[in-house]
Amino acid sequence: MTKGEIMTFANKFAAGAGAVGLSLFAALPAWAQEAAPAVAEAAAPTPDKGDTAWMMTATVLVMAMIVPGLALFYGGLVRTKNMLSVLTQIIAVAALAMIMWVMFGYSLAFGGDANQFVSAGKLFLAGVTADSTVATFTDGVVIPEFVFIAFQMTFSAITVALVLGGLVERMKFSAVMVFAIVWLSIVYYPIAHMVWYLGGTDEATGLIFGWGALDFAGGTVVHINAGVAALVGCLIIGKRNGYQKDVMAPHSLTMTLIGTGLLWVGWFGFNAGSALEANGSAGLALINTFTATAAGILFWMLTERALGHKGSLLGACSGAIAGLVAVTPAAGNSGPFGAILLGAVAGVVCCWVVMKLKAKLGFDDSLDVFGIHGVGGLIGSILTAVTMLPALGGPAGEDYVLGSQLWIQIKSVGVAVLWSAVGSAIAFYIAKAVTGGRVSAEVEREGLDLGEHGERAYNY
Amino acid sequence: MTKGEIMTFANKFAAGAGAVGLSLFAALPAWAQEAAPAVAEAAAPTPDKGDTAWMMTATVLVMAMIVPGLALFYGGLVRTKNMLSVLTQIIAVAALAMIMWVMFGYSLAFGGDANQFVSAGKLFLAGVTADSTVATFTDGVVIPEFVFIAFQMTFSAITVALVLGGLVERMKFSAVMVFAIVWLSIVYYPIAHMVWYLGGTDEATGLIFGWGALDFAGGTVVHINAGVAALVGCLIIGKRNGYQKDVMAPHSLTMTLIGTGLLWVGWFGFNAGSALEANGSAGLALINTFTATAAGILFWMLTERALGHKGSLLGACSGAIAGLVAVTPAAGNSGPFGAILLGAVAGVVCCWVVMKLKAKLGFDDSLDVFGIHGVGGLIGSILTAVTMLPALGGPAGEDYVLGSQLWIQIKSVGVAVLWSAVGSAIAFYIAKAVTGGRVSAEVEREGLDLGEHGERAYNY
Amino acid sequence: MTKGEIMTFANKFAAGAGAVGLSLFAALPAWAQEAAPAVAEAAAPTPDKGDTAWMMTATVLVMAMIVPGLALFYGGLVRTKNMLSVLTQIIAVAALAMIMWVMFGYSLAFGGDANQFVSAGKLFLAGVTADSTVATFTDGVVIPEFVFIAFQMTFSAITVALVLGGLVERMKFSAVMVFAIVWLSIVYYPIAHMVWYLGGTDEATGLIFGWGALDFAGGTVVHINAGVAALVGCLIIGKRNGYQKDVMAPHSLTMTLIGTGLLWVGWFGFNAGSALEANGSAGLALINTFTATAAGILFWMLTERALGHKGSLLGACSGAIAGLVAVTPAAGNSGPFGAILLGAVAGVVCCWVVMKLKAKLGFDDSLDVFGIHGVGGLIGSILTAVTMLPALGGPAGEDYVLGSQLWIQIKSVGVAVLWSAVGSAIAFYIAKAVTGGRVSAEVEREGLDLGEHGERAYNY
Amino acid sequence: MKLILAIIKPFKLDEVREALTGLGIAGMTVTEVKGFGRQKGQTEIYRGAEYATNMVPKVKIELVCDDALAPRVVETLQQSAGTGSIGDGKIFVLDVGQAVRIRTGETGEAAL
Amino acid sequence: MKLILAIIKPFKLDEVREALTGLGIAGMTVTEVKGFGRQKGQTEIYRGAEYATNMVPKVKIELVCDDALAPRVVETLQQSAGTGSIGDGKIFVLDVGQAVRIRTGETGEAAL
Amino acid sequence: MKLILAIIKPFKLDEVREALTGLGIAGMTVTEVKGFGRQKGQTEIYRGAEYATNMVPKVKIELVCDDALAPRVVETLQQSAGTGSIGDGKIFVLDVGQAVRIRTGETGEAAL
Ligand SMILES: Nc1ncnc2c1ncn2[C@@H]1O[C@H](COP(=O)(O)OP(=O)(O)O)[C@@H](O)[C@H]1O
Ligand SMILES: Nc1ncnc2c1ncn2[C@@H]1O[C@H](COP(=O)(O)OP(=O)(O)O)[C@@H](O)[C@H]1O
Ligand SMILES: Nc1ncnc2c1ncn2[C@@H]1O[C@H](COP(=O)(O)OP(=O)(O)O)[C@@H](O)[C@H]1O
Repeated sequence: MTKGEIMTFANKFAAGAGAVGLSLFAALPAWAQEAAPAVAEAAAPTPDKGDTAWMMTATVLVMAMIVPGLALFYGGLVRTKNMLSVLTQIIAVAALAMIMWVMFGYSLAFGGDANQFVSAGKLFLAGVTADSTVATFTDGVVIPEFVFIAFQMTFSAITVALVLGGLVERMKFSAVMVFAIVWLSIVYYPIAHMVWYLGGTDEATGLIFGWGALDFAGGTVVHINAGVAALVGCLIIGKRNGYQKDVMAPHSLTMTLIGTGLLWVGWFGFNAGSALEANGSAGLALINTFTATAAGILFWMLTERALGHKGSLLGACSGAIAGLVAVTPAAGNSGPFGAILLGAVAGVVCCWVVMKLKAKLGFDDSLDVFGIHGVGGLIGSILTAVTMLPALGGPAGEDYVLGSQLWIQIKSVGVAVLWSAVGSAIAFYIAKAVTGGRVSAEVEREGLDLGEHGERAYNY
Repeated sequence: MTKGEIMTFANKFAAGAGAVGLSLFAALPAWAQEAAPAVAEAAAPTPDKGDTAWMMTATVLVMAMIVPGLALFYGGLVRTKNMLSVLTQIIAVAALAMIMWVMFGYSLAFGGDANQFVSAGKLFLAGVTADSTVATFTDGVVIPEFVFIAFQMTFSAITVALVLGGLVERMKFSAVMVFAIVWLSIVYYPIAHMVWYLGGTDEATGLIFGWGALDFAGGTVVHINAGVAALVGCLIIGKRNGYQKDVMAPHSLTMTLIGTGLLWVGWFGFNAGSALEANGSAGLALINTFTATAAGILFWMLTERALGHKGSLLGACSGAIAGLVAVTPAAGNSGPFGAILLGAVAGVVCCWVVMKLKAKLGFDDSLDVFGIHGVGGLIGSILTAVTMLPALGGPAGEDYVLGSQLWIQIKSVGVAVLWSAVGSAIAFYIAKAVTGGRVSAEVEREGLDLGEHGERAYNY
Repeated sequence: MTKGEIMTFANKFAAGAGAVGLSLFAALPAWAQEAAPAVAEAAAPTPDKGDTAWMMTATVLVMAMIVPGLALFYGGLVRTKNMLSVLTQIIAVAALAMIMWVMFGYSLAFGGDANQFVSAGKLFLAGVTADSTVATFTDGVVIPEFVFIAFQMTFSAITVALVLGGLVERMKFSAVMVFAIVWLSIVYYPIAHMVWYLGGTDEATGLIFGWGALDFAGGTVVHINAGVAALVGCLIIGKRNGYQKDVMAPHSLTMTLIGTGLLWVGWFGFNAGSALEANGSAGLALINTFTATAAGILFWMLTERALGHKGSLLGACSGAIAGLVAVTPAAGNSGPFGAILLGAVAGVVCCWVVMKLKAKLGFDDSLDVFGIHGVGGLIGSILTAVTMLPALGGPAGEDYVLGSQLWIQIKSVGVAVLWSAVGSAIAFYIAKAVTGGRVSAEVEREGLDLGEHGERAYNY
Repeated sequence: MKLILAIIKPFKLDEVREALTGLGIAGMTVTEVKGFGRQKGQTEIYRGAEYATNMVPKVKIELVCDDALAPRVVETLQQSAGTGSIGDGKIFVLDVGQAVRIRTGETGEAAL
Repeated sequence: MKLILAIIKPFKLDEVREALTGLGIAGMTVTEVKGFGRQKGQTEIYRGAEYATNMVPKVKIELVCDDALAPRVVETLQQSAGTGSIGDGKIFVLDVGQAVRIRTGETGEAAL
Repeated sequence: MKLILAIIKPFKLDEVREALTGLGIAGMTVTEVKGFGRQKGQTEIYRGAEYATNMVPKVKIELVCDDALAPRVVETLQQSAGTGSIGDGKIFVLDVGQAVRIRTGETGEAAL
């Protein structure tokens, strides 16, 4: 019952839009219900092996985004003495998220009809076998459920890992683990359900999904969510000692470049995989994931120039991520030039937020999770309503109304921000209460690598 | 005639098991023979492009495991002065294995019916064209033979490269090359044949395969085999000078983390590719390759805590590999929670072997190839009989008898250990006789990079 | 109208050759025209999802070749103080090439019939939707046009990035960007058109394509082209200060190894993706991309020994690239042993050129783009005529005439060399005129990282 | 003139430099060193292999000043580098026979 | 004997070494150091965070020679290391009481 | 007090430190340096470009002790650092005017 109907909707809507770029993330429940019986009639469909091949590949690509991708991207930006702590936190938190996902995460997010905020059913993947399938957005097209579970598993793992960028160089490893358990449970799973779950009734369909919000690959679920959590976290955990006084230059931009490259490479799985099929919509998401990123790189560097600095590699890498974040909700909901627009706007705005605004506000969102994922996610999620327009090469049909879609996007973003902010605060306070939250000042000075893990990153 | 029948078996068996997770590696020859005629009747099948796409992807993923994956994983663990020697040995030995594979390796392992220990035929790939196909485990499903050859080629390359981890920082480059030639010829190709080849008659079928042993992706062929070879090798070549006295800390755990990530990423090709199709069984292997690894990471770190240390990044990385190794034979022969169990057991046991037992025994298996691949492979290969149980979410049918399968697994492991031990000893003694085996004490002190390759890894 | 006919030719030709390894890059226009009507009759074909899955994967793999692949390969070879400048140039130039490609690059190369030197039409991808398809080499087989555009986009991006290896450690960032814009416009797009575009008439078909030249994956378009451009560029921009006097040892061969590994891994997408389908021809290209590379590695190292040096890691890495370059035009036009031959010849010749000849000529092609990509590309492009021979396991049909094909290959290479040389000279002179070309001597001494980008690669 | 050679804790360097600048010191030279002394290093463990480093990272300051200033430099150093805990380091004072500024060839105290 | 301690610009090292070898100097010891002085370091910016390093990379040469040679060593050093621009560095000369060659146990000037 | 400045082969450091500890030496400071002398470095080749490094990695020990102990320190150093092959290094001895322990402010031999 999970997604049988979504595709029906997608098809109908897509008919006007040229069967392009329509994601399951944009459903009008009314249509869906009407169409449901048609699905039931069909014989149990078997997965197309091309779709299965692509979705397995996409899943592996998202894995590459986490370790080594994100681990290196973040790790390169901290000081040598904290390198291992970043790497350890990311791999451990990802592992935790994977175990939690098969235990109850998938259940809460996609397990079956319950209410608008969470799912229920399939606890411990009960009843799922290698023969189980889930529907995609196209009528009669399914993929193996284990592949879908694994694909979505990687999303939950990378999202919680992203949050840690705001808290590096000071948070206890135990605090990170406690935070991850609580946060995934009360923030990630509900938001994933709200944005992506279509139930059998309005009451069981995710709240935001029910509104008809567009989020192709996770602008709200992943990026706004992680960005807000990091902001809340860095306010609760506090600044690093010596922030804005000591030299805290990245210890290896080479590692950050490798991480950027692997994030970009993996993001094709993230975005084009979110089509759930190897089709033209995935192809569109693919090319957009090139053009938006390219624009992000160039426009961040141009903004650096405009602000009186040199175009830098860290700027290029940051711009790439900003572009990738911004195109995420729009990947299949935009043409290649709409994607360039998104990348350019995100490149300019995020650069300004990170280089100018942040210093003024004075919070220590250490690796700019809010500045890039939060802000980039907001830009992408809201502007997706605009890139849908055929005038910009977008795939919207004739009956598409910009104003109302814009309003839906803004409302959705608002709910995501609020839910994430409150839930994250709870998660961080619990982590602090249970573990103390921060390492001692001495460990912070000597580095978390030795203090928390008893190792040194480099022994040249 | 290679594998036409395997799938028939697989199908039948799978019927009871829900068509899940059944690999060609688990055949009962009697069934196979009975079913053979049915295959002959069918018109020559053409490969499904989805299968071909996935198997090419899987092959590329296994390549990523070797260079840069394994090269970095191992390289990061040695001292700076020996970094390049590790990288060079791995890339050169892999290249050698590839050339040998198309010359006579494929022939000896899968070339055609001969006896229970080796194949014969297709020397220099005679007769293989882009139109040639090999059967998979499903009736009537084939993939291009060149793709199968390439996929299996990567397995031989990574296995011999794995062995080198026991011998780093002291073995001559020439000795490594001689060892590789002999070892692949007398150890790897025969074991691959014994475990994975189904011939037209009982007498031509691989010995272990004939017994009906389960080895989805190479627990015996790759991991036990490499682990035992490394152990034998480090005893024959001897300890590093200064072992257990000098500081031999890893020179860059960052590199080891990158290697771990790439090994994990590539292992999805290794495990899910071993399904030879893009289907539900591959999907199961995929998700198991997430959960077992995640469990390995967390349980190794917990064991470190239990032993009174801090949870470390090297522990997380080691646990990841232990989990990956353990789930390899079980990838499609287990449910996601069976995989967690395997990962957890391997995490705990390998950690204890490496951290406690090894120090007592005093041999210098430098990078713990035996401790992780050997021990993890043993755990996985034997427990696969257990994870098959439906009670644990495994895909076994109703007529599955745990006790007898356990016995088959143990017997198979015993043969693999024995064959590998004897063959490896021969290979190492030949390498020693021909080249001297070890570098001079002075080269060992100054580092193999300068002494053997005339280069330095870093010139910061 | 783009490629509908190519496949027809391919089919016919391939019939004799066992339907193997025939690429669109080998067409006889006369046949093509005759066959064209047959295509027109068929109903609009829909893409096979297996092909789409593979082509998306292949595109992602080529992306991995650029960042992080090529960036690290080149970056590791320069001095620490110039590391970031190399990384920045490569990511920025790739981003630029992507934006240019969707604006007018695709138009000039593949946009529609115009003349033998460029295409016309589809400016700003006008008219391309997620439903658009392009033909592959097989009758009636198509893939989504967005996927084809993205795949070809990565080729243009990596080619211009390759050129930069000849100019590192001295060229202004602004000069690099200006050069890239001009060079892609007047050199890359025309050559891509000339080699790969089949139009509706002889007059609209690419000049070299019209001759029937074989270039499976870009020996002329990518490698000879980049090699010649780098040579011309290093002569125009001049040597690095201190060349052949100061120590200019690679700052991190570890990075170069990572880059090599990722280039190799990605090259499977480059070569096997050039089949445009997930079929036996792709499988052949896949296995050749293993064997040629392995031979390149071993033969370069053997040549080092023959020249009186030690076999080195940099040698292994260089040999891998030489082998990959040489097999590129031949990937589907050769058997696995023909590929070994190509790799071996390229390994020996490129090693000699780079280690002996270059020092005598005294030009500062800093990272040996000409010595490896230029020379390796020449070897591969010309010898492809030879590896086609069935006697060497190649896929040529009975009517294949070695002599005439050799002549076609030589002619084609000649045109590519000439066009690239003249066009590159123009592009470099324009870049020099507009920006000054080189950084100041002081910036060159202190390093381009600080001077051009205001950052430092490492802060250990 | 005196060569003042101080071995201090690395994280104190900025503070020390500021204090010395306050004294009018215009230059000094800093080296990363490893110190062996009463302060013990931390223990690292890699897969069970324990390495107790008895070498602790320190920073060495070399500073030449005229004889008159030397006592105040030593005092300032001692105050700004001190944390009161073991491993704070040492200051040694040596005589310098001659000083030359390479750029100008000035010698003696004018060279500092 | 004298210990000559020179702080110079890193890219001048080769030139200086050649000049000193010309004088008959058979050995010296070189250390990478950071210098603090009149010369200012370059500014680095990472996502808006500006770090103006006041530490400039320098190379320190330590060289022991007999008293007679010392003035010429200083002179040669000054000439070969000089560029005339700020930050060229300093030369300090100290007295050495004793020198020993570890390999042979030779002492005094024979040890150099 | 004396400053004993020894340049030795890096792999000898542990042995030397143990020997000196045996003498009762409680502290020393160690720096990674490059030595230029009779011992030649190894040749590296990168794609045909040969670099013969004439700089050999060495370790420098700086150790201050009271005058009485100095001869025995020198002797111990020479014995424990020697291998008898070229490049074993040198020991230089300089006078130290003053020593201060930063933590306590103790001066003179009490500071060591
Ligand atoms: N005799 C010595 N000669 C040279 N350096 C010394 C000597 N003793 C100590 N040091 C340096 O001073 C540092 C601090 O000394 P330590 O004994 O640990 O603590 P404290 O300075 O508090 O007595 C050491 O790490 C070492 O670098
Ligand atoms: N008083 C000093 N003691 C020790 N080293 C010094 C002193 N003054 C300068 N130096 C060293 O000399 C270098 C050059 O000095 P600086 O003042 O920048 O220029 P200049 O040598 O041209 O006067 C500094 O970077 C520092 O390493
Ligand atoms: N005159 C010198 N002043 C300072 N250091 C020196 C001097 N001569 C040699 N050294 C140092 O001692 C090391 C060993 O010297 P070398 O001439 O190679 O061998 P040996 O000590 O056996 O004579 C050199 O690498 C260098 O670091």
